[in-house]
Amino acid sequence: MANLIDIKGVSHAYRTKSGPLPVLDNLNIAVPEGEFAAVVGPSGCGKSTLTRLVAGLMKPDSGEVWLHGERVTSPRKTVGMAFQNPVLLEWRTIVDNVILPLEIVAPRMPQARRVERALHLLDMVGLSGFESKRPSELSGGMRQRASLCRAIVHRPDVLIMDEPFGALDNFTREDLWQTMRDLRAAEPFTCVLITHDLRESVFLGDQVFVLSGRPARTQMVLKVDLPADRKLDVLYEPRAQQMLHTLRDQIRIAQGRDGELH
Amino acid sequence: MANLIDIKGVSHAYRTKSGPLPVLDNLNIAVPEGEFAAVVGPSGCGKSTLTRLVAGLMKPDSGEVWLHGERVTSPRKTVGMAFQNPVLLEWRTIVDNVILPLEIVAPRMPQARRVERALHLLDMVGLSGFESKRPSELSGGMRQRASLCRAIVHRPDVLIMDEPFGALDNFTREDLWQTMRDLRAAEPFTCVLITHDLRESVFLGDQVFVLSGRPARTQMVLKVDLPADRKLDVLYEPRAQQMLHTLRDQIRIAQGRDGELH
Amino acid sequence: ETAMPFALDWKFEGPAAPYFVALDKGYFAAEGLSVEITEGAGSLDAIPKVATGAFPVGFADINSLMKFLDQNPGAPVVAAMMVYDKPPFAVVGRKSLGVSAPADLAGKVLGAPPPDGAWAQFPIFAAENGIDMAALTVEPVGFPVREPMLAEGKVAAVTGFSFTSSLNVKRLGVPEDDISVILMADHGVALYGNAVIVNTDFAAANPEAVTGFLRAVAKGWKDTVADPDTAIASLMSRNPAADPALETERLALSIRDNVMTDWVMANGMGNIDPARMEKAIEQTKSVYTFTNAPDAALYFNPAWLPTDGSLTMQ
Amino acid sequence: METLQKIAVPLVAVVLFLAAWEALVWVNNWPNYKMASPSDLPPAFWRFRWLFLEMGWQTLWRTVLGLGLAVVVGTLIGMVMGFSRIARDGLYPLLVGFNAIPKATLVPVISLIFIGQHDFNTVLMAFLISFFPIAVSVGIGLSTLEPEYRDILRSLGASRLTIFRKIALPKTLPEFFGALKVSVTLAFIGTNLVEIVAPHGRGLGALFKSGETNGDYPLMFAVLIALAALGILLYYAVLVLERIFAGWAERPQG
Amino acid sequence: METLQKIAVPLVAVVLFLAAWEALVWVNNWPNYKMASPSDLPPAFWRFRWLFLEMGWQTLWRTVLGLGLAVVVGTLIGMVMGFSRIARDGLYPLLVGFNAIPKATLVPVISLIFIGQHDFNTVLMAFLISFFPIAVSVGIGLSTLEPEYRDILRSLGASRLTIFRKIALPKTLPEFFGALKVSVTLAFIGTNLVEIVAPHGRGLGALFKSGETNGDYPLMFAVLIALAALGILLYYAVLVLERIFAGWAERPQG
Ligand SMILES: Nc1ncnc2c1ncn2[C@@H]1O[C@H](COP(=O)(O)OP(=O)(O)OP(=O)(O)O)[C@@H](O)[C@H]1O
Ligand SMILES: Nc1ncnc2c1ncn2[C@@H]1O[C@H](COP(=O)(O)OP(=O)(O)OP(=O)(O)O)[C@@H](O)[C@H]1O
Ligand SMILES: [Mg+2]
Ligand SMILES: [Mg+2]
Repeated sequence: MANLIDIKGVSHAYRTKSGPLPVLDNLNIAVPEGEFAAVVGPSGCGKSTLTRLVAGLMKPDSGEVWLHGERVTSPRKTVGMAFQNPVLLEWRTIVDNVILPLEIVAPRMPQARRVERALHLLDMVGLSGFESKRPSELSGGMRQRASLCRAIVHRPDVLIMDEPFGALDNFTREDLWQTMRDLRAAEPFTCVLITHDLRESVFLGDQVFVLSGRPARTQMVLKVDLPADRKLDVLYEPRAQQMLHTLRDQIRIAQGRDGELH
Repeated sequence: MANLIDIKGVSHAYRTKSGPLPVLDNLNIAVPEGEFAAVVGPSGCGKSTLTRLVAGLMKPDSGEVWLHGERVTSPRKTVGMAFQNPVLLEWRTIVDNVILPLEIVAPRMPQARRVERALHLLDMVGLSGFESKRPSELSGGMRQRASLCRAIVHRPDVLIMDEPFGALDNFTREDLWQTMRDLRAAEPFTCVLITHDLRESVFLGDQVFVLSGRPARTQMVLKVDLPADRKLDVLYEPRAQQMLHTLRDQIRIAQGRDGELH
Repeated sequence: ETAMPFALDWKFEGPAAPYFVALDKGYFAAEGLSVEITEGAGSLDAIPKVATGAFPVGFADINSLMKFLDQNPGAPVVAAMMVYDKPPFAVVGRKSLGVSAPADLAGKVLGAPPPDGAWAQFPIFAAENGIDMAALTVEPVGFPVREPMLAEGKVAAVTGFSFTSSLNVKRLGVPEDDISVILMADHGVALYGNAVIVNTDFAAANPEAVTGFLRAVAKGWKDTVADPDTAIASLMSRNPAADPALETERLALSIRDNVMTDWVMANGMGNIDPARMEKAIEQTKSVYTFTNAPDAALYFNPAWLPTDGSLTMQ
Repeated sequence: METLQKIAVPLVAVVLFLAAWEALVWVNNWPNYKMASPSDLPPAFWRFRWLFLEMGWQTLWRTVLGLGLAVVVGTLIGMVMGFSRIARDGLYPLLVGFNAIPKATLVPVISLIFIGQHDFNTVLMAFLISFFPIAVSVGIGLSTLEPEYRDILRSLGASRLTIFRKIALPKTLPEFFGALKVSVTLAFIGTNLVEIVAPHGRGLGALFKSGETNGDYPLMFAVLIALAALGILLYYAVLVLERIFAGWAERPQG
Repeated sequence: METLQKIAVPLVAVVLFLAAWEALVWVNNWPNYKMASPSDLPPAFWRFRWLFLEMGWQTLWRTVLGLGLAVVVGTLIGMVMGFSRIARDGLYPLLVGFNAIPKATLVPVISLIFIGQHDFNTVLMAFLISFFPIAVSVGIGLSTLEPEYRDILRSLGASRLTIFRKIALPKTLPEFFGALKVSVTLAFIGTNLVEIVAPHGRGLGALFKSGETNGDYPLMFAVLIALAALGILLYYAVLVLERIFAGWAERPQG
């Protein structure tokens, strides 16, 4: 079993008052160890649902999710998760929010070392100086960055990120792409990244999965054969431009507007 | 007084435990009636703070905010606001969330007409079929779209939008750009749009204000002299590409990384 | 030494002084008893305390005991020594409002708390004195407002315990000579009052202890009658916030009206007159429906009374 | 299925409780005057069935009226405390002090002031004893309301009252109903206090007292159970309201 | 400035209240037995100052102990009810029924079962009367916790207990403290009920009773005021805890 994350024929429907709402339809996604999978798809198609299934927060109606060669039936400690809506705990300072996973995963770790690691990460995302503020004293983008730190503070094997850079301006975002790239080189992890930024998916991903509209199916898988150690310039190379073009077309199809003028 | 929105020399600092944090520094923004002002700037520079000042939710430490020729000291009914973090009320269905401003602004309006208008807007943003769901049954992007409907349901004169399309995929976003353009043509309003998408600022804005890093000053104002009735293609025209290039450079300066390689 | 905790029916007030006298003067100790006296919240609180065996001896109203034994036949509790030969059930009225004798009640407003012990016996009192219940207005008042309403003249008389209500009314500023205390026992009501009650299981096992206890109680009463001030001093050491003058008065009233009656002076304290008891049971039937056949022997047992003359009050 | 569970679970719980009680009394061989057992109660209920109905009704309507007052006044006080920091600082100590006073001791004072106004006194006491939890919960709901919620309406120039009605109140409804459940039980206690301490011969408290004077322990326990049953009845009424108005708040436990 | 206000406002409120009370008595010309006025109280306090100290201490420690128990047990019950829908459906009616029973009527039963254990009985009653609001607030806090909050820790495989400790409990702390403020006042009532109904000669309740038998109305009112003062004292202790642990929750009122 070469794939660290293996989503096999997963289907899921939400039970709502007006009947079941099918969201995922026989979805297949396989991510080998150490690879980075970017997932793109129209709004409301089921991407966040997918992350919850991989994290073991929900069980699929049918199909299986495998992680590390084990079937996922409940959450596990080696997963780090950045939620789409970054909920920070108002009763904790920013640094204490970032530390939280360490308190669960590494209860014996001395507090000083936890704080040290958290401060290091906060510095990386440009939040030094804000470590002892309350979440409500941060801007939207700053909260998202803090939430990102919380997702990776415990060096998870598997990182699941749901539009982690959505509230950021272009440059901060590109900075963080590079940060992610460097982090991966330093402490390898396997990653699923939900995004709606195609450039992001190409820059960070080893594969890009395009999901169709709700209910989501795997509509297309794009292998990104760019060097591992990419610079931002790579996006302006013809190969990347070609991929972006393909993806744009695919998404248009996913949204059922093939043939429309963009 | 030709300007419907006039922000004159506004400065503001948050009082935090570790002393005052200056956020806005002598900011000047003027928006003539019917025009669309896009504001871009680095994450955490003070954009959301600016929207709260314009809406009268906060008072600036110094400087003045004028709306409709009146000095803003408290919120007013003719403003519509889309918050960066779209808080929907869990105890109301989506359509009832959208209706909310009408209950305040137009207490006499018959419920049926309110619902009709709300459903129309929900349809425009691609949410028909979800009107009687609870907010927690919506995806992140769908909530943002519902919040957008809530901001405009009462046909405000002044619309303040704080990254209203942040959680949306490219195509949904471009759809909504066009929706905004059409809405403006049908029911004119004056608008301040915070965004981190430069293409968005050029497509929708009549002027683009670039804010510097915290504390934010007006670093540059770009007049967007494109036709009012723009098509998406306009962004690929050399004029627009030139503007985007200028803006990108400006933002790099705003982030204090002038000269760095992008 | 036998432990005999003693459950009083009420708080540490004047009429409780004799037991503290017995304690302080070592009468209990002389009988080989170690006694601890506990406050109570009414006869209905003291009876189950003794019936469950938690307290071997207690102090309670025999009329309440009768009902208790009727409802809970076989409960191991019985009265062993009558203390209030005349019960304190009374009608307290104001002369200025035209109430000084039973007959005056006709046409007047009578304040009575529904669960009041004296009110429960009022029908007997009315029947014995030819008072037409229909001719008087009964105002159901709460305990807390009973005396104040009399003081304010909102009612002409109230039912209550003689040494409680009369003193309360006096404290509220009604002149003493305006207060009329009509003791029901003086007007045809044959009922007995409070008695020392014992747990029969305990008494069967320790008959001498019970007899010794009763002897000490009698001595306490005798000493108290002779020297009320010392008795009140004994009481005050247990209830420091009490008002000694008031408690002295209360004690004097209970001695005069309830304990040292003519019958007791003649026959000694503690026993009962079987004929009067029969009459009392008959009268009770008019206010309470027995579920079992009443029998005086179930309620009072003189077997443990000392016979060495210590009950004589002369 | 779910409805069945909703009915079955409470029933089973009550039955289990009664069985445990019966067993406790049986194993300890306690006499009635120590603790009556459930099997003693049906005869008591049957014998006094008309009294139970009449007295139960007396107690119930006074309690509900007092509770209604408590909801209105409690909400008002809570609003004042939630909106104004000064009111909060000033009122809280007074309210806490007032509430720390055993209500039993207030009964005489009240019945002296409003002599003979039995109904009024009883309703007043039910109100006095039960408004505090409601005031506290409304006050806390307001003073801890996240600004994001408030701003939705504030940005439209809505009045404080409107914000309260449309945002703060619905948002705190779950806690409000929690407080109401506490208040329901307190209101019953208030009604009964008056019926017991300043007896006017009406209500279940009076029935309890008459059981007491007659040494009829099963009757006394039967009254207590009747009170509990009335409390549960009112609780389910609150529950229905809660399901209607705050059903959205309950979250799946995953 | 702000600290000054925090001290001045409650003080002014108390003084205003006392003045209003004095005026009420004065205007109506009420006699002491109807309502004593504040000016009657200092002599009563002075005369019995040692008793007040001793009895007040008796009442206080029992109340605090009972309250401590109520916090622990109430939190546990609340957790059980918050985590399990079945437990909630089954326990709520029982708890509501139990709480609707006037505790005054339970005192005799308890003192018969645990004879002579005065301290135990008193603490037990303070506990019994005050745990319910805490259980309700913890239960509601848990059952209405937004899934987003829970998922932060759930995604790490944290246990329910950990989620409770790190997320649910801190998040409901404001409501928990609100419930605690209610419970403080109830616990006082519980302690005093025992001291009044099953007198054992200790505590402020006993002092009240002796004031009652003596017709010493100023003393009775003085005891009530002393109780209120103790309640306020404990309230401020709770307030300090609240500021420390839940100060984050208070939001500016704009
Ligand atoms: N309530 C507050 N109290 C204290 N500081 C605050 C508060 N709100 C915002 N700030 C600070 O003010 C600065 C500007 O915040 P603001 O939300 O206006 O930024 P922004 O430009 O909207 O950022 P973003 O693009 O990330 O949303 C930030 O540094 C933030 O830490
Ligand atoms: N708890 C829920 N109950 C019912 N329906 C839900 C629930 N959560 C999500 N849905 C529905 O499932 C669909 C997919 O939701 P999901 O959040 O997975 O979308 P998404 O791809 O993440 O969208 P976005 O890009 O807007 O975040 C949506 O149509 C939404 O309405
Ligand atoms: Mg999503
Ligand atoms: Mg912002």
